Order: sequence, then C-alpha cells, then structure tokens
Amino acid sequence: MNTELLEVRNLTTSFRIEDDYYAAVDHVNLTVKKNEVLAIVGESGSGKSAFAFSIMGLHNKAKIDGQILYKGQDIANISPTKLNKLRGKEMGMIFQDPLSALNPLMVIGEQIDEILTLHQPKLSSREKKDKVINLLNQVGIPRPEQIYKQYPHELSGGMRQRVVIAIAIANKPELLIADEPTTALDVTIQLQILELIRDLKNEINAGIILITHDLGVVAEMADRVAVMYAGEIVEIADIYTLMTNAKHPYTRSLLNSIPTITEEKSKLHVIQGIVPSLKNLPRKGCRFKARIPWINDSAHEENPQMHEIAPGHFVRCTCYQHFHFPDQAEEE
Amino acid sequence: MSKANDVVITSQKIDKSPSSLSILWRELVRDKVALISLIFLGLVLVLVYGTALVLDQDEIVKVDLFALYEPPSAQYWLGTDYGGRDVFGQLVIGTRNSLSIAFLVTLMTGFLGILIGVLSGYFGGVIDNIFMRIVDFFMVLPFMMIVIAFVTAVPKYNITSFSLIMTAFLWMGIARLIRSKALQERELEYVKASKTLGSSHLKIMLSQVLPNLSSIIIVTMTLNLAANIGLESGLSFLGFGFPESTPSLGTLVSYARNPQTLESRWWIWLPASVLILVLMLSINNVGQALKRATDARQRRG
Amino acid sequence: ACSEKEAATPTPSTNTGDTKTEEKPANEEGVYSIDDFNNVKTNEGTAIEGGSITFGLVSDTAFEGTLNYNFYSGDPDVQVLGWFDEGLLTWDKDYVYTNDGAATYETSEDGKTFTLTIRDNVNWHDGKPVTAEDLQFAYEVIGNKAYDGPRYDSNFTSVVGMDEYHAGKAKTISGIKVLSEKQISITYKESTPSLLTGGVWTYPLAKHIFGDMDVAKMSSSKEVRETPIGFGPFKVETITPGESVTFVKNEDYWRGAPKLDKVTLKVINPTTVVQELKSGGVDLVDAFPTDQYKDNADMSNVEFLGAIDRAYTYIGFKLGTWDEANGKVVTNPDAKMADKNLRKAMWMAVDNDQVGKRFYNGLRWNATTLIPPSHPEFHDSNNPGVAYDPEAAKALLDEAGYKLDGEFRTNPDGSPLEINFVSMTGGDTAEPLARYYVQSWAAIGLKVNLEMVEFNSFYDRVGNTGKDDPNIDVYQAAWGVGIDVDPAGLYGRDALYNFSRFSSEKNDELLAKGVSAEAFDVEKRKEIYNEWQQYMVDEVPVFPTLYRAVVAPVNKRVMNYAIGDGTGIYLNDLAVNADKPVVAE
Amino acid sequence: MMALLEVEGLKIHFPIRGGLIKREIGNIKAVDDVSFSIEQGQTYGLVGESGSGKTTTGRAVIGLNHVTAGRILFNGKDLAKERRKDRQLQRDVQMIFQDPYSSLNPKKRVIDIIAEPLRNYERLTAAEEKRQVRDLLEKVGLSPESIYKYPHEFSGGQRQRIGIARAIALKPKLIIADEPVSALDVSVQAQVLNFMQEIQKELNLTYLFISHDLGIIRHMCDQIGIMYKGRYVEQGTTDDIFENPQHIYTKRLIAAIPDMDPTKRDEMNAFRQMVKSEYENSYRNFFDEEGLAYSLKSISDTHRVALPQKG
Amino acid sequence: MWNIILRRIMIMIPQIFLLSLLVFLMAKAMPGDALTGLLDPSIDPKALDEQRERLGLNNPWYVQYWDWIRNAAQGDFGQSFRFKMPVMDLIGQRISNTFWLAFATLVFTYLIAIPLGIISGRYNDTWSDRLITGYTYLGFAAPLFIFALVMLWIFGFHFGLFPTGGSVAPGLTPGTFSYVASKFYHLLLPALSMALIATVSTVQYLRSEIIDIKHKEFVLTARAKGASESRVYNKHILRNSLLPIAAFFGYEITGLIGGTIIIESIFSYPGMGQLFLNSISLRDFSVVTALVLIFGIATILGSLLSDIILGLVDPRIRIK
Ligand SMILES: Nc1ncnc2c1ncn2[C@@H]1O[C@H](COP(=O)(O)OP(=O)(O)OP(=O)(O)O)[C@@H](O)[C@H]1O
Ligand SMILES: Nc1ncnc2c1ncn2[C@@H]1O[C@H](COP(=O)(O)OP(=O)(O)OP(=O)(O)O)[C@@H](O)[C@H]1O
Ligand SMILES: [Mg+2]
Ligand SMILES: [Mg+2]
Repeated sequence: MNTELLEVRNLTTSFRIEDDYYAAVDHVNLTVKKNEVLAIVGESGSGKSAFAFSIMGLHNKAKIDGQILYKGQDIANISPTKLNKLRGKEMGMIFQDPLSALNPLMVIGEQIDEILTLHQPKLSSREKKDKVINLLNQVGIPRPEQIYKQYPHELSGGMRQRVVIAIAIANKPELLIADEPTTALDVTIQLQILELIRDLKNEINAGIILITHDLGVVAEMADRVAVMYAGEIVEIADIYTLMTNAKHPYTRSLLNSIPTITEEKSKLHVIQGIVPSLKNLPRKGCRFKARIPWINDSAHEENPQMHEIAPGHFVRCTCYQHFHFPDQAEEE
Repeated sequence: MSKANDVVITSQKIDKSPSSLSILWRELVRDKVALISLIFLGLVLVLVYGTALVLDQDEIVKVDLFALYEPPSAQYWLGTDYGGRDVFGQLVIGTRNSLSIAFLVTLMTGFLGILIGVLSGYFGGVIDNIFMRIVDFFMVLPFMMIVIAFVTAVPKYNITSFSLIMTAFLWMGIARLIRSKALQERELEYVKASKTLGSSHLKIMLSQVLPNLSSIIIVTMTLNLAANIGLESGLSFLGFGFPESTPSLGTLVSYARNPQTLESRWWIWLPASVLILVLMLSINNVGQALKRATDARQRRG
Repeated sequence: ACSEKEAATPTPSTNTGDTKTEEKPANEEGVYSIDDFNNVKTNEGTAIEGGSITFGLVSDTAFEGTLNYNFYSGDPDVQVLGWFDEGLLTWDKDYVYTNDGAATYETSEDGKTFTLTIRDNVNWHDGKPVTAEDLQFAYEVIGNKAYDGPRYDSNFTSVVGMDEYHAGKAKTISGIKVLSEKQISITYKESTPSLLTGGVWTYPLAKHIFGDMDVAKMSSSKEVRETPIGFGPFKVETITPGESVTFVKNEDYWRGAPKLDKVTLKVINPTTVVQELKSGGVDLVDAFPTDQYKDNADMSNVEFLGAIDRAYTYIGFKLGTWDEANGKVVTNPDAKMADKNLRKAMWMAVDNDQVGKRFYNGLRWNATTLIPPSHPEFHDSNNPGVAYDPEAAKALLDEAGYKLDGEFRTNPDGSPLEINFVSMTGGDTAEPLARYYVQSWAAIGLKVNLEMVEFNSFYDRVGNTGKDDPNIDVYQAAWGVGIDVDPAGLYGRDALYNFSRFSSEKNDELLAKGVSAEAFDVEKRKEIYNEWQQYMVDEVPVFPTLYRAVVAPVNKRVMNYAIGDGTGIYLNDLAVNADKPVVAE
Repeated sequence: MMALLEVEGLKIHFPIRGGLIKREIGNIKAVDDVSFSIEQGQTYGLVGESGSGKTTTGRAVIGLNHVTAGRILFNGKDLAKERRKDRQLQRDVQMIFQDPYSSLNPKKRVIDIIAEPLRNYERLTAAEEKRQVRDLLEKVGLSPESIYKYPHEFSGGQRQRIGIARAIALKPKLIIADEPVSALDVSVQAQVLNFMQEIQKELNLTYLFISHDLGIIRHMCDQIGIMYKGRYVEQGTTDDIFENPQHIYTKRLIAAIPDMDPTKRDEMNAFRQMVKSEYENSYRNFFDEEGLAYSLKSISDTHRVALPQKG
Repeated sequence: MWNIILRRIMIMIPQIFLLSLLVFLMAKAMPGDALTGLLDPSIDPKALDEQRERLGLNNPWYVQYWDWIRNAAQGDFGQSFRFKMPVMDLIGQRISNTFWLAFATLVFTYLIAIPLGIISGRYNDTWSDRLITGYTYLGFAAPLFIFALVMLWIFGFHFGLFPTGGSVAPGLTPGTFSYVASKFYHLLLPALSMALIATVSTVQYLRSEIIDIKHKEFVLTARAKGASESRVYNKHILRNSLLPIAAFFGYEITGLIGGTIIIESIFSYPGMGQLFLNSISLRDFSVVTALVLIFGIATILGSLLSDIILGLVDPRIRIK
C-alpha cells in the first residue's frame, strides 16, 4: 500500500453551463503507484483532460468534489500556497499542444529556468543555467546552448514537446501527468517522445498518468489502463488483460475499430453514434447503452457499478456477459 | 432509384435549424439590456421617421421672432432656440438627419469596405498587396483634418457630398477587417472544395465566403453606426458637418458653446446630448450583444 | 482713403459688439437702445498710484502678431497696437484730423499738400526721436514692390510720384519732402475732402531699426513680431504669441507718463468672456459679444459702455456683372432683379425693427440709409428709408405685374419667379435671420431659395474676384465703413466691391460731387450725400438692414476710459481706483 | 491496361521571398521529381512525415497548385494543361478533404453543399436536383431528410460522408483523399474508412489516398508511395512495402508504428534499436549530401526504391 | 527586423508623397484664397492681383505643387499669409503646446488604462470589474466633445478650478518654474478630459486581452510549475497582454490628432488643432497644408513606431 502515490476517491468535476452544473468527471476512483504508467483512454470528450486538470488543480471555475490523496494528503482542498509547493516539484504535467503550452514571449531557457527558481530558490543562476542545459540534453535536444536562447515559435513541434517535457521533469516529480503528449506528432517523433517518457519513468521512479486515445500508444507504454467514457471509468485492468481479455463493450469496440498493420483487410468495427455532449449525457443507467443498439436493454444494470471480475480488473456494468461481439451484427 | 420518388413527396417540410442570423437574433433577444436597447432604438426610429412624415419640416425651421428662447412649455415641449424654432421638432429632425447620415455612411463604407476587403482577402497576392497599400495610405490620413479640409474644399456642399467625404475616409477599417477574415476563410477547406467543384471565383466569393462573414459584417456595421453618429455630431459640432440650416444632433449640441446657452438654456443642447449618448449606448449594446453572439467563446451559456 | 480701422471691411454678419445699459430698458423687456449707453466710463473714487489692468481681446482665434501699423492685417493686432503705438494725427468725432496729436498739420492753398510737424518730445520707445524721415520711410516701404502687407491703397496711390516709385521708375517719391528733422510735406494728385478724414497715412516706421532690412522680410522680422516698437503710452514687455502681451508704462510718452504701471492683454474666447469679467480676470474687453449681453446686462462689477459701430448689414441685389478687362461694373437691364419695384417690395417686406429687437435685443436696429449713424455728420437721420409694410409691398408687386399664381408670384411675363438668396454662415443668428427674410418674402408671395455659404465661398461667389456667380440674385452681407464717408469704393462704377453691380450716371455724378472741391464745405457735402442716400433708397440696388452698436464692459475700478472716436480721452490717463478688480457678486 | 493517372517528374517549388523588396531569394522544393501511376479501381497510398509534400502532390493533381515542372496525365490527357478547358476532366477528378469541419461551408444547408457541383456542371430542375441529392445522401448512408440541415448538426463522421457525397456527385473516376480520417476519433475513423471502401467497389473509384498513419494505409491501399522531403524513397505494393521494405527510411517508419501487443515490448524495442542503428550507419548510402533521397530504381516489377546511381 | 523597418520606411515615402499631393490639391480646391478676406475698397484689386502673382497663385497647379513640395522637403512651407511669418516658425510656436497636450494625454491615458485594465481583467466579474466596465461602457458611448464641454463647464466655469483658455498665464518668463507650472496647469483639464475618453478603448482592450490570455495553455503551464497567482500575472499574463497595448502606442498618436482638434477648440488652447481650424476658415493654405502634412507624417511615423515596438517586443515578429 505504501507504493500508492495518488489515490483518487469519488472525484467529480462539474462545469457550469447555463446556471447548472454538469459533471464531466463523474465519481472516478483511481490509484497510481510509484513507477507505474497508468493510461487513461477514451474518445474525445470523455473527460480525460478534465480529470487530469482536476488533479493538478488547474480548473479555475469548475466544482470539484471528492478526494485527491497525494501521498495521503488531500490536495483537492488545500491552500494555494501549499498546492504551489507540490505543483512543479512533486507533480509535473505535460500538455497536449506543445506550442500553446509555452509562453511565446519567453526564451526556452527562461521557461525552464522558472520552474527551478520556483522550487529551488537557493540555486545560483550559473547552476540553474547548467541544470537547464542538462535537462535539454536529457530530453534529447541538440545544441542546447543555442536552443536556450530561442523562442518557442522557432522550434519544431517535436522539439517543443521535448521542452514541455523538460519543464515537467525539471524537479524530478514523483507524479507525472501526460495529457496526449504525442497526438500532434509524426510516428517517428512520437516514438522518440514515448521512449523519452519511458526512460524518465525508469530514471526517476515516477508514477505516470498517460492520457491518450491511441490504443497503440497504450499498448506500448502502459502498465495499467483505465478506460473512460462519458466521465466515468468503465474498465480498469493491467495492460495484458486489457489487450487480450477486455470485457466492457466500449473497450472492445475501441480495440476493434483500429486498423492495425498486422491484421487482414477486413471491415473495421464501427461504434455507432458519438460521445454525447456534457449537457446531454444520460445520467441514469449505462451511459454507453445508446451506442450499442443491438444489445438487449435488460442486460444493463440499472445503475451500473464497478465490478472486480478478476484481481485488479474492474468493469462497470455486467452487460458484457450478454454481450456478444458479432461482427456481422454490428452494422444494422 | 425507384424509391427516390416517394421520398420527394414525403419530406417537403423544411427542418428549422438555426441559421446564423437566427442565432444572432436569439442571442440578442436573450440579452435583456440589448433587447431594451433594441426596442428603444426601434421606438426612436419610428418616432423620428414616422413623425418626420407628419411634422412639417418647414414649419419647424420657421423663424418666429416672437418666440425666441422660450423655455419648455405645453406649446413647445422642449422650448425654442434663438430663432424661435421648436427645439423638440428640431431634435426629431436632427435625430433623423444624424441617423440617416450615419446609416448612409455606414452602408456606403460597408459596401466599399466589404467589396475591397473580400476581393483582396480572397485573391490575396498582388491584388491584396495593391489594395492594402491603398488602405495603408488612407489609414495614415489624419481623419478629422482631412474631412474638415474637404468639407471646406467642396464647392457644392450638401448632405450627399458630406456623406461621400465621410465615406471616402472611413471605409478602411471594415475593409481591413473583412480582408483578414476573408484571408482566414479562404484558407478553410470549403473554399478549396468549391474550387475543385468547379465554382467560379465570383460565385465562391459571393455565395460561399460572404455568408460566412455575415455576422461579423452585421456586428461591425452596427458598431460603426454608433461611431458614425459620434463622428457626424462631432464634425457638426465643430461646424464642419451638416450644412448649416440642416438641424442635426451635433448642431444642437454646438449651441452649448455659447456659455449662456450652456448655463441657462439647457433645453436646447441637453436633450440632444443625452440623445446622442443614449443612442450610442443602445446601438453599442446591440452591437456588443451581437458580437457576443458571434463569438462562441463569449456567448452566454 | 483710410488708415487704421477705417477701411471698409466685410463684417461677418454677426459677432461684433453691441451695447446696453443698466438703466431702463425700453418699453419691452430685454430690449435695449444705444441711446441709453454712454461711451465714456463714469469715474468713481480716486485713482491710486500706478496699478495694472488686464485687457481682454475677445476672439476665438489667436492674434496674428504682426505688431506694426505698417504691416498688420487683422483686427486683433490693432487691439494690441493701440496700447503701444499711435498715428501722428488724431481726429475728432467727425473723423476730421485735429491738431492735438503727436504732430500738427497744415494744408496748402490748393488743398493738395499736407505739411506735418512732429512734436519735439515724440520719441520712440528706445529713446530715439520720431522723425520726418521715419514717416517718409513708411511711405517708401509700403510703396515698394516687395512690400507684402495690405496697406498699399489709395492713401498711397494718390500721392504724387508714388506710381513711378512703385513701378521702380523713380528712386524717391517726388510728392514727399522732408523739410526738417521733424517736418515733412506730402503732396497729393488731387485735393478731396477725403484727405482730411483719414486720407493721409500717419504711421511712421522707425528707420533706425528697419532701415537696413529687406522690405520683403520686414513683416516677419523679429522687430515686428517679438520686440515691436512704437511711441505710444506703453511699451511691450513680453509676448506669448497669439495669446497674450504684457506692457509697461512708457515714462517718456509725449503726452506725459501714463498713470498705470502695467497692462496685460490676453486673448479670451467669446465663450469665457463673462466668466473672466465677473471674476475680475479682465478689467475691460475690446468688444462684448452682443448675443450674451441680455443675460449679463446686470453684471454688478462692470459698467457697460456703448458706441455705434462703423458698420451696417445690408441686402444686395445682383443687377449686373463685372467687366474685368475694363475694371467696370456692367449693369444688366434684363437682370432678374432689375425691376426696382420688386426690390423695394422686398425691402418693405422685412421688419428689421423687430429683427433688431428680437435677435439683438435692440443692439442692432433698423437701418435706413447706406451711411450709418456712426458718421453723425453725414448720416441723414431725417431719411426714414423704407418702412415695413407688407401690404404696400404686395400692392407694389401687383402693380408692377408680379401676379400671384397660387402661392407665389410670377414674373410680369408670366414665367415663374424664383429668387436665389445667399447668406453667410457664422454665429448663432445668421441662419435664422436669413430664414426670417425668406419667410418674410414668402409672405408677400415671393419664392426665395436660401443658401447658406461660408465666408470665403460667399465672397468668391458674390464677386470678390470679379467672377460673379450668375445663380445669385440676392445676398446678405455687411460692410464696415471707413473713417472717410466716401462710398465710392463700395458703390462706384469702377469698384470691384460694388457687388450689386449697380451703376447709373446719376450715381456717378453724386459720388464724384461728394469728393469734389465744393465738398470741402461740410454743409455742401452733407447735401450731396443726403441726396445720394435718398437716391439709393429710391433705386434700392441694395438696402441696409441693420445698424449696430459696440458694447464694452469696463470694471468699476477703471477710470478715464472711453470707446469710440474723438473722445479726447487717451490711454495715458487710464487709471484704477483699487489694486484689484471688482468682482461680481 | 493503361494507368488512369500518371504523374511524371512532378516538381512543385514555392518561392521564398525576402530582403527589402521581397525578391525571390530561393525556393522550397515541396515536391521534387515525383513520378507514379495509378490504375483504375485501385487505391494508391501516399505516406510520409509532416511536410514531406503529400498534400502538395495531391493538390497539384486536382489543380489547386501550380506545377513547376512535370506532367500529370489523366487518361492520357495532360491535366495541368487541359483541366481549364475540359469540363469532363474537371468532373472526373474530385477531392475529399481532411477536415470534415472546415471543408463544409457552415452557412450552407446540406442540399446546397452537395448540389454545388451539380449546379456548376449540370442544368437540373430543382426537383431533379433534389432527387439526386437524396440519392447521394442515401448512398452515403444518411437519411434523405437531412437535406435541409446544416453541417453543424452532424457528427464528424457524418460530415465526412457529406463531403464524400459531394465528391461523388459528378461520378468522378479519381478521388483524392487527403488525410480523410485524421481529424476523426478512432471509432469514427473506422466508419469512414469502411464506407470509402464500399463506395469504391460500387462506383469503381480510384483513390489517391494520403495519410501519415501507416495502419490506415495498409488497411486501405493497394499501392504505396513513401515520400521524404519532397522525394520518393520507395514505392510498391502494400506487401512490398510492409513485408519487404528496402529503404532505411521506410524501415524506420514501419518500426515506429506502435505495436498492439504489449507482450512484445522488449522485442520491439530491440528491433527498433536495430533499425535505428542501421539507419544511422547506412544513412550515407541512402541519402545524398543534402540529405535528400536518390532517384528510384526498380528492384522488382512493382517495387522501386531510391538508391544511389551506382549502388 | 531592420529589413522590416527599412521596408516600412520605403513604403512611407510614396505615402507621404501622395499625402502631399492630396493635401495640396485639396487646398487648391478650396474656395477663396488667402487674399479673399482682404476686402478693402480702397485697395486697388490690381494690387491684390500683383500679390497673387508674386505668391505664385496664378501658376498652373503642378508648378505650384512642385515649388511647394520642393521647399517643403527642405522644411520650408512658405509664409503664413495671415501671420506674416514662415509657417514653420508659426507651427514651431504651437507645436510645443500640442506636443505637451498630447504627451500629457498619453501619460494620463496609460496611467488610467493600465491599472484599470489589469484590475478589471484579473478580477473579472467582481464588483470592481463591473464598476470599471461601467465606466468604459459610458465612456465608449460618450462623444469627446460633449464630455469635454461638460468638464469645461463643471471644473472650468462652475468651480473655477482650472483656467478655461490659453496655454499659459500672461507675463511669465519662459523657463521659470512658475511658467512651467502654469503651462501644466493649463493643459491639465484638457488633457484629462481627452484621456478619460481616449483611455476607454485601451482599458477594454487590456481587459479582454487579460481575460483571453488567462485561458491560454501556457498560463496553465505556469500554474503547473507551481507559480503563485501573482507571479503568473506579473510574469506571464501581463507581459503578453501589455504587448499589443505597447504596440498600439503609435496608433494612439493618430487618435490624439483628431482629439486635439476638438479639445483645443473647446478649451481655446492655442495648439496646432486650433491653428488648423482658424487657418481653414481664413484660407491660410500654406498653414493648412503644412499642418495636414505634418499631422499625416506624424500618423505615418506613429504607425511605423507601432510596428517597430511590436517588432521589438514580440519575438514572433522580430525574427523575420
Ligand atoms: N471549462 C469547461 N467548461 C465546460 N465544459 C467543459 C470544460 N472543459 C471541458 N468541458 C467538457 O467536458 C467534457 C470532457 O472534456 P475533456 O476535455 O476532459 O475531454 P477529453 O477526454 O480530454 O477529450 P480530448 O480527447 O478531445 O482532449 C467535454 O464534453 C467538454 O466539452
Ligand atoms: N503555398 C505554399 N507556399 C510555400 N510553401 C508551401 C506551400 N504549401 C506547402 N508548402 C511547403 O511545402 C512542403 C510540403 O508541404 P505539404 O503540405 O505538401 O506536406 P504534407 O506532406 O502534406 O505534410 P502534412 O503531413 O503536415 O500535411 C512543406 O515544407 C510546406 O511548408
Ligand atoms: Mg483532452
Ligand atoms: Mg498534408
């Protein structure tokens, strides 16, 4: 138990839309251990980023309920000063869009320098500069001395993403949240970034939350996977179980819909419909029900709960037992 | 193919899905301040253009030697001016004149600005370069001075020439705006799609690009309308606006430059000042509401 | 002939001053009469030693700062000049030169030669004496081709030898002779009574200062603009260009040292004049905006002085064109307005008495003839002009064949009659006044279209450049009248400024007689001008509408001050009875 | 059988302007000597990293880019030259765009969007036009009632289908699909890809399919060309490329694809390490001094690889 | 960067040339000329014609233009007909008044705009924001001339707290402290009146800019670094949102020009705006043309300045 770095209990994050609050993250329970990559997957709009932002305390207008225990301390309701001591030092975040995540008016060096200044005020500027150069080296940026003085717009997407990573790991955080760190990048560069993250994990023993919608990335990186749909976790399992023995129809649909280079050319699986918008989320019953029209209604629980069907393997809703995955039936 | 025929008959009803104009309208109506402003503007328009039909302009500007500087009374709701003329009547006509010219100038600048903006934004390159150099040139002209100088230079000075002069030096703002939007728009794939589908440039500009600029055009023109009222009254105030003998809001305010009028005959200048303020506020309210409506980020809810 | 402010100058139809008095307004409330005003300040208390005053120059533009009589062109500059410089001759209230000025004069037998003798104690501010050569120098500079001021007018062209000098054919002006250090004689081509009324230029130009200067550069020189010099009662101390001037007393002034130590002159906007007066920010102003008079007639800390302005407003009828080649008016007998009955009817139709009372609170009043009462000697006060009588006007028109056709009248030949009336913009009342005339004419059945035009365009179109706009039939304008009463410059056959383009032999004859030798007899001259005034009333090429008054408020502490001409009160007498201006309650 | 589309020595250069008067101071060789051909009914895939010139090539074929040099033959006719005059040529080549959001005019109703090409090329009565649009909608699997809706009322996948309906309205022979699914969520991606295959069979369409996702390319294409910095590095059938990659760049690209089997992580890592070192070691053999690929050499009937002249 | 500036300057040259041509032709088209006002029956019209000839007013327009522009290029705009002095000297007298008025206005504008904009943007939707928004809302709609008139009336006339005309009290010696103080005192009310209106758009702009930037991802990055709120504002948000404001600095100058005409006219402040209005009505063309040209050049320089500032502070542009 002492390896548990982060424990999220019943986390609910709600946004205000026209005078009402709607939960984008709905009663989520998760744990992250040290030296573990927990991947969160799901379609666009399923609440992955909202979850990550809640943990970092970056929402400014959302209502957050539940507990976020970082090393046993509830950081959901902590003073800003205390939170600031953790953020950037013990918890780091890698953002999705590397261009907008960097201040356009500051040189790269300054931006990395800032996080050092904030948490290691004793360092001399000489030492800081050395550290920055080191960091740049570490994330594989060539000519760091020169890049130090350059502005974000002067770098390519892959380089910027490396800078964002350098910022996140500057103080060797124990918890690293990476929100779609490679979505904007080419495969070759994606691979480099993923390798970088993996090396970091090994080096600093951090717990990593990796948010993505690319199951390939998950397969490459994750130790455990949480599948998120419409604000809820629908399935959690370790990566091997998930890839081979996924239970929830949503997880299975996702897995089936990607063309892979190994598979034969056949029809791809199609998930009907789209992720409902926050306002239109069904708040009662199985949220995914609407997108599997061919399954029998009665198979769903009234209010689906998480079931531990094997150690460490949780599935929401027992409908999977009635769920056949007949390729032939999917269209209709 | 065979079933297509029944389909034709079955679904004739037009699904009502909100067009952008109706979104604008909905947002406008939802915003209470804007709605009140709109109603107020409507009332002013009806009053000003409606009564102008009923009111005899000659009667209002008729000089009455025996009724100079009458304070407000039942006969003269807002008193009379130094010519014994009914201030209320002048206010009505003045508002009509000021509004008319503001409308006229807004429409003309709008037309010119949109034309040039769309052409240069859509085509880009050399055309854009030429137009933008022209725009740059006009932008650096000191507006007030040039207009004043032109107003004095024009031999046959009347309302038409005044609005033409205003237009000549006011179209650049909207042209720039439209151009930059059109530049963005033309990079969007639907424009490219239209090209690959064989639509002519003219057709693309008119029926593809322009509709997408409609909300921004409406918003800008609304805000310009307010600005133009301000400019007209400012110029009239300085004596370089409406030709004398044509009442306008600015002219009424300019009477306040006579300290006696400013101090003791408030009924001549105050209503016009307040009206200018309220008109500008209401038009701005409507404009801002429209702006919020077009800017999804700011849209309320 | 003219000097100082004598030129007939076009006056924007409004502005300028008028008058009032604290005492009994006339029968109607808020209507005043010039007769109730005094032009001399009532002295109260006793003067203190020294003291200083502030003079407000009411203007919404800055003064130009051409501070020399020989070069200035705008009226505001004259207001500044008057404090520190003066002419060698002064005149009486009939504008005839007197011998109480800085110089005395004599006329020769034939009336063509003037001999001026400058008093011995007349010295420039720098202590150098004012000499005959200085005056000669003024003539030489103004007559020089390179001279860029507006002074080269009939005062100079009528001097013997000036034409040759101006054309560069002569080195000197043969008609001007320096007789001694302080004596000079000037010979004119002809003798006319006008010479005595401002026809002689009497403003010397300090040769020891300007003598070596290029004529073309003088008007913009430092000596004119920054360190101007004169021989008047005060000396210029500092100048803030366009805004203010401070003066200190000239101990050496030939009439004796002034009583005041210091005078500050500042430009004040017409909009702030009341404020400044009430707070004592200024003691006196050159002219008070008449339209503000009514509301401030009871200002407690000032006394309002009043005088008749040398100006009148008139309505002119376009009766011909200007022949540029010959420099002559060509009257067109077929002009739209050629029928004098029509013109007279239009005069009858307007009630200028009420206009004066209503728009100007009586500070402008019905005008009768073209020589205003500012020239009491020549103004024919017995001539009633044409009285307001719309019924008679209608009858006159009926008789003349202008028949009513519906609302409006037609020409005698039945063609529609539309008269184009042009008036100048400027001032609050310009437009309603013009409109009032249009209404009045409509009331007798004349269709008149009004066009309001700004000053410059107005004169361009009325014929300032000789090219008359054929679309103008009637116009409203104003003239400031010279010191010399001779109206030939405005109504003569060869006067460009005869905008109505009226001419007749009778007119030529009368105007010529008015400046002939026989007119040296004032009575005779009066007779001639009375006849001319009546002739113009009969012919109505133009008709005067309003005479006007100047009112000038003066702080109660000010003593020995007067406005108007020939009062015999000079600025060196000016004094105050208290240190600080009286402030309004 | 003659190829439907033949591209020969295509070069597209964009000027770089600079200096005081914006002179042309150089150019970007966005596409530099590219040749390929596509046969009727096939899907040709164009792959490469960002900026390698895929889009530029596609656009050149449809006439959105000017061509610096080279020929584009469609059915033997020079597209670049004759496209302007030949209405039939214009109709025969259509395009599906990457972004289903920006490629449909938000102010237009579905009927106006789909009918746009019809209005440009065919004179139809309103009823006829409506019927055709309904047919097309049905064909792409949308309810015919949607004709009066606006694009924003559809999901991304549906919108992409509207785009496809528009592209096939004129019964074209060749469709250029520039990353048709990269803006879509995985689940929706599948929908569109399936549909594209169906419609291809139905209408005997030829696709020029541009993508940087090798998984999708493999799934969709018969022939593949791999681009790098404006040049081809390798070209061949799907099997040639995936089973037998010859160019080190291709190898690296393929090795970088995430593997779906977590149990093979270590294996994959080792493999990638190997590819990487091969890449580094033999870089000089595969690229010239400027880091550009050499021209293609045939190594089999279908398979061509960029190798140095001598080697 | 230097390239941009150089190119901008190169564009300026034809701009100024065109401007001068426009200005000149406009002046020629105005009815009347400098001699129109000189209606004096005792002056022989021939003398006036001589003067016209000497002033070159009878030459064909292009000859006049050429003479004018050639001299203007050397800083000689000829003589003011009315003031009988070189136009440059005349403008020289006035320019410092207008300059100081404009300068004070700018200072006030920013002194007001920056704190208000920051408060309102940072604490948006609080009562202080609403108060500030209320002010900008009214100020946006209030025409300058009405506002200035009211200010003049209240503070100048009614309370008599400020002078109501002129640029300096009479009789003070330039250079002395009391002279400078008096100058400042005279321009205070006009400058404040103008600033209070002119600042509105800057406040609004700054506010929306801050609100905008607040939601940018790099601000989240800064927060995620553990930066405190105040640091986030000072180092990240303000820097970025003040940038466009700095860049607008040059354009503000353009706005001021229109403002000074109105303000100087209302406050009888003897600057170039007032000179312009007077010269227009007196047809003192040499002054009118020179003023328009100078103001035009000031506007052009203003926009150049804006571009340069933007280039200096914004690395994204600097690089080009
Ligand atoms: N600040 C906000 N206010 C209101 N709604 C929000 C806000 N942020 C997110 N949402 C909504 O919450 C839901 C979840 O959004 P979130 O960004 O977490 O999705 P995501 O899984 O990260 O998707 P993506 O893959 O597109 O990044 C969406 O419906 C989104 O519209
Ligand atoms: N209009 C243009 N002007 C100048 N350069 C251009 C233009 N269009 C494309 N380029 C350049 O040509 C090169 C190839 O661009 P292209 O868009 O074809 O790449 P791509 O392979 O489609 O990349 P992506 O995968 O990012 O879409 C790029 O370097 C690009 O910057
Ligand atoms: Mg996200
Ligand atoms: Mg592309």
